[in-house]
Amino acid sequence: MFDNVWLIPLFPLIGFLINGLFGKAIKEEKVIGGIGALAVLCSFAVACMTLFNIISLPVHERVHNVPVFTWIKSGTFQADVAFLIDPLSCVMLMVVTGVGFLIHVYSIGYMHGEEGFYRFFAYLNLFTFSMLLLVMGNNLLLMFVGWEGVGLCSYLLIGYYFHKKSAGDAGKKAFVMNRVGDFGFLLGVFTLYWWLGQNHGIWTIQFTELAKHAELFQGCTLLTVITLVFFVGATGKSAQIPLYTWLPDAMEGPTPVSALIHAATMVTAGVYMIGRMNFLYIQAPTTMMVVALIGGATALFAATIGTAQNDIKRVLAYSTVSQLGYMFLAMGVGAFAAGIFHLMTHAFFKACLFLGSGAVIHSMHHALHHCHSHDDAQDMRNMGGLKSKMPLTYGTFLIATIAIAGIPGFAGFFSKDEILWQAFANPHHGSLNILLWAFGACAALLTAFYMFRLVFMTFHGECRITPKAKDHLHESPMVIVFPLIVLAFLSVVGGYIGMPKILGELLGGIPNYFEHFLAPVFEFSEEFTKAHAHVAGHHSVALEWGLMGLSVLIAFVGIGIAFVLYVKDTTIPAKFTSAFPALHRAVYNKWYIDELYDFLFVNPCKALGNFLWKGFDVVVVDGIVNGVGSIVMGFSGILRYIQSGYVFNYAFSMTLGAVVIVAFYIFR
Amino acid sequence: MLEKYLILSAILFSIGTLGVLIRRNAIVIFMCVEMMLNAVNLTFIALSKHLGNIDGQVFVFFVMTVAAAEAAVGLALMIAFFKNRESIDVEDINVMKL
Amino acid sequence: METLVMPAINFAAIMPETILSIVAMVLLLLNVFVPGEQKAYLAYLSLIGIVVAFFSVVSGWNAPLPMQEGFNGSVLQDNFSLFFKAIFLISAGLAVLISDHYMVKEECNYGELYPLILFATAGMMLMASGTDLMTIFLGLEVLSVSLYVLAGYNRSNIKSNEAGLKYFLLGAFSTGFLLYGMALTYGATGTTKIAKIASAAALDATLSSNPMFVVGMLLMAVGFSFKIAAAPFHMWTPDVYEGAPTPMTAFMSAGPKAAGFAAFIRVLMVAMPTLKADWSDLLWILAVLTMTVGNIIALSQNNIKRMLAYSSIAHAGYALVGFTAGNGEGTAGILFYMLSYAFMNIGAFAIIILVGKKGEPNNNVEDYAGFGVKHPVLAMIMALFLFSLAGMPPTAGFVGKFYLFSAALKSGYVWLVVIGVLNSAASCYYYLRVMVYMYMKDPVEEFDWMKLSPAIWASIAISAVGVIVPGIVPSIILQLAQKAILL
Amino acid sequence: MLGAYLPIIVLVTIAILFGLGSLIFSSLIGPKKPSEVKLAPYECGCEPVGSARERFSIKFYIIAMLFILFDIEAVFLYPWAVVFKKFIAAGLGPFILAEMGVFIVILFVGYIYVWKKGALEWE
Repeated sequence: MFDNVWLIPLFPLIGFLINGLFGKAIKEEKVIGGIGALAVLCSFAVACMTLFNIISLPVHERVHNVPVFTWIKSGTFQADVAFLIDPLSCVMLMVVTGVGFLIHVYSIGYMHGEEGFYRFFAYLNLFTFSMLLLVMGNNLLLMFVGWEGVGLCSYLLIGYYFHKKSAGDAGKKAFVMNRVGDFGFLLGVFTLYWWLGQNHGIWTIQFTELAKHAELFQGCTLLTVITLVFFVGATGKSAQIPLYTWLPDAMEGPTPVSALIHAATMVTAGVYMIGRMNFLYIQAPTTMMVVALIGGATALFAATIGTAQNDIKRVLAYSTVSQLGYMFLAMGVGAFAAGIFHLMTHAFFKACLFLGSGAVIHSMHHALHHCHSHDDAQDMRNMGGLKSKMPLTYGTFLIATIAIAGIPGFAGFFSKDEILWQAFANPHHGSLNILLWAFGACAALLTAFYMFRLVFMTFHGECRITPKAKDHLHESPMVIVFPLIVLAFLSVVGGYIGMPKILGELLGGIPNYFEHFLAPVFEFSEEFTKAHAHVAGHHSVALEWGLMGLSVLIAFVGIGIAFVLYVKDTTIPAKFTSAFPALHRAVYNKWYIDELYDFLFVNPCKALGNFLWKGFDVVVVDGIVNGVGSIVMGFSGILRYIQSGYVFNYAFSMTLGAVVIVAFYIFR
Repeated sequence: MLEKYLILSAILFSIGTLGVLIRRNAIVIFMCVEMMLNAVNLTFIALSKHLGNIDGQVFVFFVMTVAAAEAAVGLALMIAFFKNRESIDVEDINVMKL
Repeated sequence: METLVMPAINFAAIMPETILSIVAMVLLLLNVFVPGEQKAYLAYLSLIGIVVAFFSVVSGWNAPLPMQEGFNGSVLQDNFSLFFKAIFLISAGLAVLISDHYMVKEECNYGELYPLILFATAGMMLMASGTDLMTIFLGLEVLSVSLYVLAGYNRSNIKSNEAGLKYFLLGAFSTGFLLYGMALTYGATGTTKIAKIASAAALDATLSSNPMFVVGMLLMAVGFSFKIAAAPFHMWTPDVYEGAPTPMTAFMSAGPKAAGFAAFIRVLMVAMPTLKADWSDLLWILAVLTMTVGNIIALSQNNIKRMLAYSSIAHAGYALVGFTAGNGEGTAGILFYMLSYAFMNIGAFAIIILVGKKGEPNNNVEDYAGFGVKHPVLAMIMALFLFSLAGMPPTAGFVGKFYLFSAALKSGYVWLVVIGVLNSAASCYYYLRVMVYMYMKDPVEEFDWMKLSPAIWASIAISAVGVIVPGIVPSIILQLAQKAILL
Repeated sequence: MLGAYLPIIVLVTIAILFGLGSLIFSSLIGPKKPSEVKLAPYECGCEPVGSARERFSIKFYIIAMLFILFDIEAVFLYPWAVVFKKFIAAGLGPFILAEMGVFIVILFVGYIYVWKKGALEWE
């Protein structure tokens, strides 16, 4: 029934090989792009079939290992190239191939005329292949193969515009931080493998086997270490504190890359990994707490920075970091299904946002280029009033923004609200819950604010672009707009499959399909929580409603602030000036509310944001990363001098070595 | 009796080693290496005599021939080096370093 | 007169060595009797010799014990040595393939190169199958003497002279230690035969605390450490690798290193299992030092040959991790790793030869700027080799490293593995630096290309296959390696 | 374990100290009155003629090297000669002769190579 799943990663691999080896010879952009997109479309088709097959099975027969061939086998150790098909990987498959396909289509238009067009599609297909390996691999090692592969592609694609120095630096930074993470991951694999084998004689790295023996980890003191090192891997890949600064820099890559790799898929790998190994995490309360705290802190922290950015892609980048923080928060409070759900909805609306911003940048770039202006095409201060020029882009962008802001009825609301509720009501962290919830809620407020600030600055108000360039602004071609529309549609309807319980009951017993679908994967964690929860989560329905209302209110407040600050000042004065001259002064001065807001909220917030960005981000985090590098390089330089080139020095080193070795054995 | 031979050869070996470390002429250094090898030969012979086992002596034959072969190759290399550099001082053998 | 017992000779046990030696001698004579500057025919003849020897190796696989033993127990052509012999032959074959063009370009196309490669290979084989300290020593010397000449082969080039001379002086010096170790071992056990040393040590429990025996082991370890370039006996490596003609550097980094491991493993694991507690501690330290020193210094290298020299030190360190484990899996891991290392390293050097030009060789990392744009296929293959060296999946380098580390884990060396993984992570930096130049920099100047000869293409293609296939389906090689372990 | 080494260590230390001591001591207390005659290299009591550091033709080295090589290989003839009669007695005469034949042939290959290479020609 699942015999053909190996086709899913195979298609992008074929696409990669064709484009990578013959792309230069093919030259024709349509053919190259067509091959790239078609490969992913084929994968998507097979993935859909797989999903239907899974759904058609009874709930408890939905986990399948599909071996392809034995990869490494020696004695007790075995790692197969085998795929794990279960509800979780199905969800990820749909996201990777579905969103991936749309982004491939979009890229055909976006990358039109770029040098090395074939290279771009080859990398993109290689990325899809690696990502599919990551989500489908049925053991840690195969997952690691994908894990490394996606990192590599990300690195190559960030540095795609290698003529720019900043792009190369950004690629290097991403690489270094990812290596730190990968080191953690590999260490986790080794420790896990060794511990289980040493103590229980079960030498395995296969997920289903590990899950089967999950209860053996009970009371394993090393489990906290194991899960923490895995989490280090996740922080690197998924850009969490403290390894997040590469992601904003990664925006140097082409926008489709930002959408696919640095928003929708690769950066969520850490979340997926924790979800995949939920049965280990749930048994390590300390790790759970760390994950939740880091996630919550990142969500809030990145959101504050987002408010102070003027580069449209950087806002979205910090927003991504922040939303990833939500996902980790969900993982950390044991709401695995909610985290994965947010992963999915986020993929929809964030991909839409990135692609929309790409369309804007594309259009801006052409317009500026046309009149030889050197203004920054990504700076929102140069934009404004694009609503009329690019109505379709605006529409889709607005829908996605509403979705991320958490307005009821849109996808982001369902997933985010579920996470906030779980952060408040979960039985794992006791009194810490309030803090976690507060983190999330504050971040939600800021999210609504900066996203609408972005919309208002970009699409509303006066057009601040050089007048000459104004007429060259135009809507993007259909190949770019089509993916936007599909993604915007998904940003609306995507949420309804995961309706929160109380809302579903209100609407006549609509179940949370998503959670039910994923239930088999998280079964152990559910049971474990039920058995071990210190305080059973008896929270009243009223409280849940109240919090839901509160979070909606928060979202509207955020939007309101943005509206007042970035729209109102331009519209209100015009209406009132002539009619009420006395009032005019006050209105002209925006009721002095701006000043008040500036004083009370915006200035401190901006200052904090700026401080965190310029101070902490650039100086501290980068400083540490670069510092470690310099120390190692310095050490390397010193060691080099031992290599003096003189034979007698070398002979001396050998003699010394021999003498020390012999002396050590004699005198010990 | 054995100890004395072993000690003598140990001393010879050490002198050879020291020579390699402190001499600067490549040929002299190689002579010191030869001294180390011959110290080993002495050890082999002494042990062979002590153990009443002929293997040690056979080993010495091989060591000697191998040392001769090494000497031939080494001298050839030194001549080639000398032709280019007009020196066989090991302080001059340092084009490549770091 | 006592009656003479005819010693068991069994030439079958040294068949590959014999074939290579005879071919080498024939080539030596052909070289002086056939006039002319064209020496390519010697390369092809030596390839034929290598292929024939390879068949003889294959036919010896899984032979019954009496067919393996020869010369009164001085050689033992078991699966272990056969696996190593295959590695030697592969690296010799690849080295021959990449040699001709380079030697013509560098104007040092003397025909002696091929006989010397063959002799060196025969020496390595003797090291791998020697079960008598004498045979191992002889093999080592046949190898070393040939290598001294090969390192200094480009006799008009001062760097090559220097490489040869340095290698010679330090090599002879290390031989002194090795021999002294052998002498002491002989003194302690009364025999030079590996099997008899083991049985003597097993019978006499006091032997494992006999200083003569222990110091003998240690000094032999010093000698072998020199051969495999383990820190702190590694310092010759960068200078010799940089100065030697590039094909010979490729050869030296693959074959002789493996040969050193072969003899080292046999001596320690078969002859001295009673001292395991001692030598595994020693190897632990050597492994850590070797990996760390190699990787750290490689970080700041700009010359790519030198960088690969330091990286080869680091790789010896990874292999030592598997050796430290002291179990069958570790040995199998070394076998697998040495084979894949031969492919990836010689492949990388083949591409270095292509990029280099005479006189002012393009051996700096900067010279690779824009390589990916100019020559996408070769750059992709180079990237593949670099990935494999960096130990990234799905290449042979990754599987090998994983295998070595998991073997060490099974023996409980957790910290060793942690250090190894950390090192491996750090090593990515300098391999990927080359990739950055290849793909993310504009070419500074036009490449002065060497013509791509079919021979070089063949060697690159073979190496690429040898890196990819064991990476994706390692079980083929691993199963062979598992049958080849000692014990 | 340490005890077994103690005599060796003591002895090595003494040897080194003695060597160093006598060198240092003689250079310290020895009178230093160099004169031209004293500094001249010793050549059998005759007047030194020209510099002793004269270069010799490389041919000397090559011939000497080749001589050493072939000379030292002759060492293997001795053990062979010792067991030769035993083998004949055991009826293995042809075998032992052939063994040495192979050895000689290998040497001969080397000889021919050297010869054809022109290493034996003086001019």
